[in-house]
Amino acid sequence: MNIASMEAEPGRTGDVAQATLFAPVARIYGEPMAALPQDLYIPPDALAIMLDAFEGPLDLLLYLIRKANVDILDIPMAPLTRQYLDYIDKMEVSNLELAAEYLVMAAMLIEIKSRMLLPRPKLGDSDEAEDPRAELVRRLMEYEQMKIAGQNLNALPQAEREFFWVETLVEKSLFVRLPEVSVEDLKDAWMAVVRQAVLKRNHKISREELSVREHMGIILRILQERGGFVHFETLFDGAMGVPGLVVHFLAMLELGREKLIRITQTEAFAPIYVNLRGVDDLELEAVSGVEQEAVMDGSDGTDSGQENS
Amino acid sequence: MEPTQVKKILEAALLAAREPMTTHELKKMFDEDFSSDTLRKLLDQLREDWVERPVELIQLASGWRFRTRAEYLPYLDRLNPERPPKYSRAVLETLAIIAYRQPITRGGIEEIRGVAVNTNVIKTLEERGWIDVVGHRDTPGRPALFATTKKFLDDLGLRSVSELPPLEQISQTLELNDENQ
Amino acid sequence: MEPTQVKKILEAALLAAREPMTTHELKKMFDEDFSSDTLRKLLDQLREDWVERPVELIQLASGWRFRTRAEYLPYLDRLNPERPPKYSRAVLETLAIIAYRQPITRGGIEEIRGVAVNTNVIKTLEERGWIDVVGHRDTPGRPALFATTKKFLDDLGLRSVSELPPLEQISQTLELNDENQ
Repeated sequence: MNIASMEAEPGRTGDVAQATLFAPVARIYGEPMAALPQDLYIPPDALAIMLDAFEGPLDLLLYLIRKANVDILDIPMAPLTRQYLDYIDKMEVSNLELAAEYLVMAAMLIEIKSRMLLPRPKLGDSDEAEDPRAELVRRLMEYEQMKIAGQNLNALPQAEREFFWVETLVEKSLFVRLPEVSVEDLKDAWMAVVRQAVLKRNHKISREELSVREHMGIILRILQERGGFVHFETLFDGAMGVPGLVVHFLAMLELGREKLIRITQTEAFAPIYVNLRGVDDLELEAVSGVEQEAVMDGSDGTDSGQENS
Repeated sequence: MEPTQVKKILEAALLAAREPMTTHELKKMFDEDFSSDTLRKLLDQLREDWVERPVELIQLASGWRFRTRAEYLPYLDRLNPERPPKYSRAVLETLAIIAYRQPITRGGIEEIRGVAVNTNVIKTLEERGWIDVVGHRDTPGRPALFATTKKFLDDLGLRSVSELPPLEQISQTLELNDENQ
Repeated sequence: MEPTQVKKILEAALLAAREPMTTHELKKMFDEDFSSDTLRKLLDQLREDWVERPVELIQLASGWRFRTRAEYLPYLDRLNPERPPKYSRAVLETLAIIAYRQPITRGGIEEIRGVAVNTNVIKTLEERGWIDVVGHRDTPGRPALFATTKKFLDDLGLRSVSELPPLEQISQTLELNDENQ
């Protein structure tokens, strides 16, 4: 097969394929140019577009070779070089700025062509002689491989082109992050309080069983929930165990001492009732002026030891 | 087109949208000329379909959008943790005093801290569900008695108040610190 | 925590994610210490759950992410009349050379293409976040070595470079002609 004989007639199907390879389509003198011109006369305007169409000398060479449908491993150097140089000449005549690579390639083609005419030196011991075209063929094949790879990559589904990422709205304001407090923080805060109190020296920091304090809260909560007078016994739960019961009892006494509850027993061995000291008491006081209450309320709250026991 | 198919297209568009979408915009996807009413009905159905899911379809002023449900935000928050907010010293000290001296009145807290307790401090702790009023002291004004709640214990990982660092230990640490000074 | 609840949290996070998420990241949301295997299984189940839906959960180079299914593109396309820019042949060839021959210097790319590589070509790919400099060749001038990024793989829906379309064996004569005849 000879490139010179491959000056293809217009309308060949291969050109359609070429056209898709060499988009964009241009208009020259009002005529659409869907493919590269078949003959070697190319209008200067078209030449400029052609130069854009090719990605370099390798691309141009590949075009010539593939258009001629010749075996890339057995490139007919003479016609290929002639055609390539014709293109280059046309470009130069038109004063188009030609990338230096095109000229380098022209020199390379001429060199290969001339070496083809000379007897080839043997490679080492083998009978095979080095083909002057070998390097060019390797480069052409590698380039073509990458050219096709680029097209294949472009064919892959691409984000924001063939598919879109899902991204639902996250409204931060819907979630208020609450401060975290650790036991350590509490301890530090308490120490700061105590330190300050120590500095002021007007406070006695007693070493008190915390559990008594907790049980004071528990008792108050129960009394509040049930309301009114509550049987003393029902405030104790056997499940608390002996230490629990003792703490609970101490809490009850402490509540009495702090005048937060009232513990009453009308006579010996009669049921003991516990109730919150609250509004009712105040009302009661107002009506009947219970003496004891008045006395106790008037007291300074220090250990009197005489309160309801 | 089948309503199910229309709904799927709406779903795809809304899930991928970076901004809320108006019914006017959504209509552009279809050749058929849906009335805004029809579209609106389909969007309502779509919202129903998503009721059990972790994101919800909501209608905002500027259109429709899928939004992550609030209850999943705490998990998402862990992906890009911001520095957690902190309670002020006043809040922490008040909390400590209530924890260690419960039940206690506001006056009691003020006595220990030596300064007045801002109402907001108490409110903050009450709203957090960490303290509540367990009774009233039988003194003039009947001041409320505050105590820590079960939620407080749960949130701090305690089974009971007695699991708080014992005061004795604190006092010792304090004495030690004082000696070192 | 119930697996259904775990899956819902994963779903919420993945639907809201701005980037693909690794199992390592997803784990951060839970107090429980799931093995990567357990998580992986739940993610596979989640993917199954979404099979009939207009969006799909896929595994990419840098993790898991939801994306719209290809069949909804024609509809979604009508929402964005601005088509994303088409890359020139120079950009595509350069990208292919970097993808298949990475890491490679600009000189290496120029050798294969037979022409100088325009700075804009490299810039276009860098700005898309598809390539970056991974080192320098220890030769005079210490030229930069380019490689493709995870984002490149993510944006093409790939898990690794090995999932790139295999390079074609170059035929001795043009097959394109054969196909058209």
